[in-house]
Amino acid sequence: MAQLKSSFKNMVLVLSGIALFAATTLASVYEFTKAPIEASKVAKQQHAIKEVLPAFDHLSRPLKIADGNENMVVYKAFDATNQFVGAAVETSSNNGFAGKIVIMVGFDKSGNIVNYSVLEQKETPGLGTRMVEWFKTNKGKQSIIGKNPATTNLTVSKDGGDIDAITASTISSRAFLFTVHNAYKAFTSNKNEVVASINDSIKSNSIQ
Amino acid sequence: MTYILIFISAVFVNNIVLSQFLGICPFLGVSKKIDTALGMSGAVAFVMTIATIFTYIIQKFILEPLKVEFLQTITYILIIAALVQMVEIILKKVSPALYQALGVFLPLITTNCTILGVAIMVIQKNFNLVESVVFAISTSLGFGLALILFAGLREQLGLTRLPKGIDGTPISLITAGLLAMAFMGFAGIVK
Amino acid sequence: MNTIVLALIILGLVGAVSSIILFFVAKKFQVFEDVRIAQVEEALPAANCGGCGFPGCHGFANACVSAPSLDGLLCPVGGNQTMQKVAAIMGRTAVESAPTVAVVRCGGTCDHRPRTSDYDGVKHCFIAHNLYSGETGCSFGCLGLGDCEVACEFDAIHVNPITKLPEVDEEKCTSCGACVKACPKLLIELRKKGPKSRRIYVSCRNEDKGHIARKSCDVGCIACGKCEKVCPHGAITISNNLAFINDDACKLCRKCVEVCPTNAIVELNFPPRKVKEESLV
Amino acid sequence: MEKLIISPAPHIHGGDSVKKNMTAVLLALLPALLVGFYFFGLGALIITLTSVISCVLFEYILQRYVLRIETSISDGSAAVTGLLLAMNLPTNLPIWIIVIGALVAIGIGKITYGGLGNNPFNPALVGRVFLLISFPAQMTSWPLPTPFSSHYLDAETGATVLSIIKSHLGELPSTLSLFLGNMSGSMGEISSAALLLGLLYLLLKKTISWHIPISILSTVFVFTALLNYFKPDVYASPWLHMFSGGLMLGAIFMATDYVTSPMNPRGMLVYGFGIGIITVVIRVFGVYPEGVSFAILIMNGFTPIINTYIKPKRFGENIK
Amino acid sequence: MPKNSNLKVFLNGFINENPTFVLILGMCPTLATTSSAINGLSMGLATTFVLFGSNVVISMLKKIIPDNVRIPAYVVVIATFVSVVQMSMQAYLPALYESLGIFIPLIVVNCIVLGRAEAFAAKNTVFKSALDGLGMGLGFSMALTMLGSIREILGTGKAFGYTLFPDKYGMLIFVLAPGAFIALGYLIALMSKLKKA
Amino acid sequence: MKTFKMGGIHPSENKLSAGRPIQLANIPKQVVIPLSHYIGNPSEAVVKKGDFVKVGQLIGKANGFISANVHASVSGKVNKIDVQLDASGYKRLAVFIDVEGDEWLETIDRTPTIISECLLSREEILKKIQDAGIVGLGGATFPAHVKLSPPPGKKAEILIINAVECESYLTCDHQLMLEKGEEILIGVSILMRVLDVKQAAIGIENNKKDAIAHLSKLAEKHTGIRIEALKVQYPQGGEKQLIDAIIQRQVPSGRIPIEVGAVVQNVGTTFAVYEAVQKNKPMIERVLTITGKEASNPGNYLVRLGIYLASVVEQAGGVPANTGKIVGGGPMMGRSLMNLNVPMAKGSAGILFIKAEESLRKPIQNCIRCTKCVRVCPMGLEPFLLMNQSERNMWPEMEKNRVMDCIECGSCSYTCPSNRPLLDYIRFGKTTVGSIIRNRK
Amino acid sequence: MWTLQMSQKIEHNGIITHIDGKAMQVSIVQVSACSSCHAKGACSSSDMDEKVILVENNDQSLQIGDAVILTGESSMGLFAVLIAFVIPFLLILFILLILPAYTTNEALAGTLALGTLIPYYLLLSLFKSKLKNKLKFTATKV
Ligand SMILES: Cc1cc2nc3c(=O)[nH]c(=O)nc-3n(C[C@H](O)[C@H](O)[C@H](O)COP(=O)(O)O)c2cc1C
Ligand SMILES: Cc1cc2nc3c(=O)[nH]c(=O)nc-3n(C[C@H](O)[C@H](O)[C@H](O)COP(=O)(O)O)c2cc1C
Ligand SMILES: Cc1cc2nc3c(=O)[nH]c(=O)nc-3n(C[C@H](O)[C@H](O)[C@H](O)COP(=O)(O)O)c2cc1C
Ligand SMILES: Cc1cc2nc3c(=O)[nH]c(=O)nc-3n(C[C@H](O)[C@H](O)[C@H](O)CO)c2cc1C
Ligand code: SF4
Ligand code: SF4
Ligand code: SF4
Ligand code: SF4
Ligand code: FES
Repeated sequence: MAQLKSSFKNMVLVLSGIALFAATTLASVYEFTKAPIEASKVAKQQHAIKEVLPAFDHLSRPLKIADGNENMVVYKAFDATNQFVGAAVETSSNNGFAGKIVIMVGFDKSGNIVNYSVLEQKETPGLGTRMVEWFKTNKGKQSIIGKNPATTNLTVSKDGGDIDAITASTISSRAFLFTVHNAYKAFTSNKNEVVASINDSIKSNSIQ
Repeated sequence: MTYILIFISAVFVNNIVLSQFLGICPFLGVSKKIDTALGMSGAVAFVMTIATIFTYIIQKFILEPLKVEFLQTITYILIIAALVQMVEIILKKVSPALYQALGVFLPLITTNCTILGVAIMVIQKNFNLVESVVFAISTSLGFGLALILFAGLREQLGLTRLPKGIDGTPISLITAGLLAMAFMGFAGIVK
Repeated sequence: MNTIVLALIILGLVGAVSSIILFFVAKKFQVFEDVRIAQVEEALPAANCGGCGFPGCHGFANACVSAPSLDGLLCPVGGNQTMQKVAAIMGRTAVESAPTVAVVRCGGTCDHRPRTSDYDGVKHCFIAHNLYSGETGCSFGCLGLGDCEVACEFDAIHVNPITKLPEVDEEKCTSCGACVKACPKLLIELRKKGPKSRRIYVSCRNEDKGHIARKSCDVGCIACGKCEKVCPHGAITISNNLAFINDDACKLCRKCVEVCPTNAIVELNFPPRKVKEESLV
Repeated sequence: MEKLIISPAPHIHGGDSVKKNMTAVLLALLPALLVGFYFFGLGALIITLTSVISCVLFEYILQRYVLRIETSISDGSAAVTGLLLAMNLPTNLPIWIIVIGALVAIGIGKITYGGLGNNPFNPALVGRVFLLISFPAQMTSWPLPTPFSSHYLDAETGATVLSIIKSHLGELPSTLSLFLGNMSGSMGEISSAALLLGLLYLLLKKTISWHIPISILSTVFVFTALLNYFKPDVYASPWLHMFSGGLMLGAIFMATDYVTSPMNPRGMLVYGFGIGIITVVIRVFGVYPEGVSFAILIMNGFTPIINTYIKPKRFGENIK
Repeated sequence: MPKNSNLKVFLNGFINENPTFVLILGMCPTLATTSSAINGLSMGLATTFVLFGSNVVISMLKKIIPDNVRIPAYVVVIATFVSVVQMSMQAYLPALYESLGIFIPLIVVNCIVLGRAEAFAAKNTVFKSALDGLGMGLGFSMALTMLGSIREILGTGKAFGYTLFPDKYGMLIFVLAPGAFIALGYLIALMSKLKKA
Repeated sequence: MKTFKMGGIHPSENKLSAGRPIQLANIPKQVVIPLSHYIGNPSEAVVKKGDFVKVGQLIGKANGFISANVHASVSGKVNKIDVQLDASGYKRLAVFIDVEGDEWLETIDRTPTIISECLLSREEILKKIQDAGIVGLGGATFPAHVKLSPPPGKKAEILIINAVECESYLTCDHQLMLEKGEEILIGVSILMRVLDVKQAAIGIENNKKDAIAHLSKLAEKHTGIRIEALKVQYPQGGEKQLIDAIIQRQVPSGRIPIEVGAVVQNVGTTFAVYEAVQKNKPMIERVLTITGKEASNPGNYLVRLGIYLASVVEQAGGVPANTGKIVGGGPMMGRSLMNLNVPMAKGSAGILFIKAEESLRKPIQNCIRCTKCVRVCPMGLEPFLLMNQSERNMWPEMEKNRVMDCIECGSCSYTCPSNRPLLDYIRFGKTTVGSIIRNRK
Repeated sequence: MWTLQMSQKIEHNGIITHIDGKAMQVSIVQVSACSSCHAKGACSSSDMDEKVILVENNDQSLQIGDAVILTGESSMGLFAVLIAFVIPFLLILFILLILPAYTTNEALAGTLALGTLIPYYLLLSLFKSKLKNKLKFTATKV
């Protein structure tokens, strides 16, 4: 079979044909992967919430707070008896070494830090990125787990605080701790606010 | 102010070639003469800007409302390819002399990954239209800066005797590496 | 399913539109792109040496295709073989041109041509040539500083450190002529390679009168005229005190070689001579 | 006199040599080196020796065994690179890091490009910045100046003046002690007085011309003075900027490196201006407290362009 | 290349015409995605998939595509495969998808893909094109993995995440942009030397 | 003190023969008078084998615009007209004369009386200069009458006498000024008359204080002539540099001095003009310095043209044992000689013996881009770049970088710490670019 | 105050395809960035395009098929880039920067900005002959 000639008809037909074929393929793949993509997006956040909070049964609807430039989201957690067990706060900072840092911090009901999870950061690999683990690691004065920002000075020791900065990443550390501090502020100022209607809350067991 | 920050960021801090790794092929390929490098960055700036506007409109007013963002890659690439051709036709119609002069002066403008990359990046970064355009311009200026510096370095290296084996692509890459290292000094000027 | 329909519509449109654009592009930009150019270029050695007189192999291919005949077009690197291929592509015949090779017309090795001064400048024939006549008494002879060696893209000519004369590697020489242009003393000539690479030439360019030439070099041409007389084919002429053998007329009989009193005539690649050949006749 | 020597004119030579120039630089660095030894003691000695020896050794090994060309260690340029590298390092740096720095400086920065004269970037700075980026922790802990200290790795550390300015924490030393060099910092950068002495020597010996150092220093001075004038509480005084960090060392010894700086006075002024501006920008707006090294490397990148577009003043240029 | 045996076609991409070390193609993803061995490998495999798929489809379609729409038609095919990869990764390997970032969609403009389509698939049988795509892709993956490992080891002391030496001895620069250029520069020099030897 | 504005070097002066009175060189049995000089067309022989010639008789007639007459410097019989190797080993036509007695043309005034009066018209003077075959003795041997006839539309404003002698070792001009000061000043007035200028400046480097003092005193009697003491700096004697130093004007690229209103002549030339115009004596002899660190008897000699240099050197004590190189001229611009069997020519200013250990160049190293060559270049060029481009045959680039402006002073090569043969390559490039430019026209 | 180095020449090799009195057509091959690259066979970006350039014929000895070098001032190339790309691009930018004051509709703004190209190029086409005089190449035989 010889090569098709480059006539107008041929060109339009073939290219459109291929495009249509591509469209079909793509749309099918899209349909097929749509659900998993959504799921993985949701899972990431839910996973983070679950990780940073003490055991809970269900969550309140996300509470969005705008504090200056920082957007914060508070998720309150309740046990099966609708008792407040703590809250997860998603918050961010622009003071990182290379860009935005987004973290999720979980507090128990008295304000102690249960855990944190770094959702987004662009710090230097090997330096700033170590924040993902650093402030959880129980070594020297570096962990913030179990500390209460009300009683602990959550700044780096270089600035007179109680926490060891990541080696050679004071900038990232400062930004991180500052963000934790913000989260705590959001936590305290919203702690006593009455729970949004419980009907809206998300059941913890609905989260995989 | 945002525009200035976008500008500084794209030109110096996150230079498209030296820290984003896009457009390496022309960076290694067209950087032999300073003048051509200069002309090339002008041409790229233009193509990149109109391509960005086009794709931006398509994205925001067709793909997103219709929820077919998954067609992004394929539509962008087709649009960009067609656009480059259009520009050529128009120029040829408008002024053959101009078109000829460009032909003698510049290498063909091909769709390299920078143009597609920028079109995708402005969507990822959630820029609005003006910011996108500023970003596209700054990126192309950053590209031009890298290209021109590199053209200069290569002209100079051409007057020395390099060790065997390292000449050609290796030395270009190593030099680019050192240039990138120097540009790391701008880190943090803009977040 | 909605998505599929949308996708179909959008991509269909984009596809149709770009093909229409491309169609017009193709039409407007239609230039006579002779496919043979690419084919010819493929057949060329891609040395891009410019030896053919065109800017690079592409230029040559273009010229081959657009020229009315292949006469006068020769890729010196690829030689006749390549030209046959090109001709085949073009459906024409290439004129066979006799292969040539570079020869250096100076035999003044260190032994034959005593040095009378020491050059201590840049190792560059042209520069030395502009400064003075050279380290030896012969102002026509090779300077031995290797401009030809530098000019050769094919690693085919090298100055022998012992004789201080360049030697051509016949296998590698493509007869591109770069060395011919490079030599300030005009010593290099592209000569017919000859059957079985056999060549005879006067390896000297000294135009001094005989006695002067003799003083500066043992193997220089002294224009005694013996070779001119002995040559049965009239291939040798003497002008400006120097003999020259025309390679079109020379039949490689080697008579001149024997009579030359200074051994200035060189024969290459001949089998060893039988002693006293003529006495048998 | 049998055979005369023939060569093109000129027939005499001024007797200057690469070695003489390099020796002059080494001599000019001596005062600053001594101040370094005084304030940092053992550590200074160790890093100097390590750096110089490994630079020279690497140059020898790479030229001899890898490239198989004639070695050029006798011209002294590798020693200059080694010494300048050492002067750019904190004195509590472990030996293995210094050796890596020397390898990068000589290997990547110089020999890859064919050795002395061909490298587009300042080798010592390539080494230094490579280390800074690779080992930021070790490269940013500065021993406190302690006369004749016998500490090396375990030296007590403190912040440099520039990081104090940057983080607004801690007490700033007096300008005089800054000038003399009583502060934390890299081994050779602390004493502006000693470095200026070196400058004087180099200028007198005509090893370098004034254009580069003076244009850098004045640019930095003018810009920091302007900033300081408008916002004195935010931006430090120009004197502080002049006498702290690697500015003097950079302006006098590193930016003036022949190989990587422009080839004529006008170009040198532009180059110096560029270094000055970039230094201030990085110091004031960037994350690094110090920007001289980066500024010099960046302008090294601009040098070929400067050379292409800015030509020396030609004879007869002023006349139509 | 008419008489090449199939094996030769396949191996071509590894050594003789290795896209990275010899052809010097697709430098952008090569530099950008090799901050670790695993990233390099993943990018390589993603590219291999696209290369393989597009080579096969294009060699199937080669006769019916008119010359003038050759390039756009190839691009559509390639873009389709790229989008497929993109969506699948997003769905099933979200972490990896994020770390490879923009370079997944940019496979479209990777010179190797279009280059092989033009230079090989458009002229050869489906089977040969499949082998070529696979070989080229794996050659590319090999190179990326090599570069990734080198950068990861030098930069952090790890290889594929396994610690070889404490990361305080790692030279951070190799994980960053300058290190990418420098490592690749020396690697290419070394490879061409080895190839000659 | 006045000097030129950019670049320059100061090699050690080594004026070993300073103050040595000018001696007459012995006349050997045969002299060989070349019919050509470095510049211009060879002249045409007007005598033939067997002719008897007197001192001062025309033997070669100027042939073309830039060409000069040649006269017999001795009396005797023309032996042959044949080629003779010149200093660079290439052949030139020369007249071989077997010396017989010392019989001068009657028209030549050989008395020592100084004639200061000159009432000839401009044209008459020019004719005399042209007939006498006077060429510039400053090195370029450019025919003087050509230089003294400005092209139409151009007018000289000042005559500058080049008495700088900035080359190390050479002292011939210096000694000439001490011994023939008055004659030189008269020569200057004659030249001023020719050029119709009101002022003349004699530029002398400050290391010749005695000459400055001597001429200053004599100049008081001459209106319009001033002596300018100049800083000791090479190449102060370069025409463009000298003009810059004395009248602060810079001759633009590719132009000649007359375009800024100046005409420059060497002192020796001036003296020759005096002799030609006032004494009817053609150019048949000049002063030659024989010198060198190990020369047994450095000195200044008045040598007739065509005498083999070997014979003068013999008279001056022979070639020192430890000689590696013999330079004809000064150490910066002179040519190295293959041997001394070269006839004295109008352009020869000195013979310099260089010790064997100073003769060889040192090994070439990489350019360390120290900018020293740029700093010393009196023309504001970039020698390092020109050399690199010349090595790579980058002719168009060299042209743009003004290689044609190079005056070949050698300051760059002298200075380079890496011993780079800058001037060798620049000269190569200049030759090539020059011929490209010529072909273009 | 600074002397810019004399601008360099641009040169391009071409072949004469047509001669018509004083006018002649030279065809050049314009290649992409990767033109002379050894990998061009494998690389798509090594696109080639043949273009025809009209040149004034001042050299009688030139014939069809001759290889020539087209030369022009480099500044000419930069000027062409300026006219063809840089100015319209600044125009777009300018429109985009002022439009938000009147409309918040990005689609409109974008389309308008791109739309300004139409009058610009129309205007440009009016200057066709002017440009033609300014952008001239000379052909010399190699
Ligand atoms: C290549 C490189 C990357 C860096 N990345 C980070 C980072 O991600 N986070 C950070 O806080 N500092 C980073 N730094 C900054 C330095 O480590 C800096 O010296 C330190 O953060 C400042 O600490 P100091 O306040 O103790 O002086 C980086 C430095 C370099 C050289
Ligand atoms: C570098 C250089 C140095 C020169 N030095 C002298 C000098 O010392 N004395 C001199 O008379 N001419 C010198 N000249 C020659 C002058 O430029 C000029 O040719 C001469 O003065 C003109 O006079 P003339 O025509 O009488 O020779 C020198 C030329 C050059 C290029
Ligand atoms: C995208 C790309 C473009 C290139 N463009 C060129 C080019 O324009 N000219 C060129 O000589 N080499 C180009 N190269 C190839 C390399 O620089 C190559 O190493 C160089 O040509 C020397 O190759 P060789 O030593 O194998 O001949 C390019 C490489 C790539 C990846
Ligand atoms: C004035 C002067 C300054 C120098 N500065 C440096 C320097 O900053 N860094 C360096 O590695 N070498 C320096 N050198 C040494 C030498 O030039 C350097 O090793 C070359 O860059 C190597 O090609 C200097 C030399 C001189 C004469
Ligand atoms: S340069 Fe001379 S020796 Fe070399 S290939 Fe060409 S003709 Fe032969
Ligand atoms: S043949 Fe000519 S170019 Fe070659 S070395 Fe001899 S003189 Fe030089
Ligand atoms: S020889 Fe030429 S380039 Fe060198 S210093 Fe003299 S004028 Fe300048
Ligand atoms: S003087 Fe020598 S080393 Fe210095 S720049 Fe000039 S050529 Fe280079
Ligand atoms: S430009 Fe070729 S891969 Fe990026």
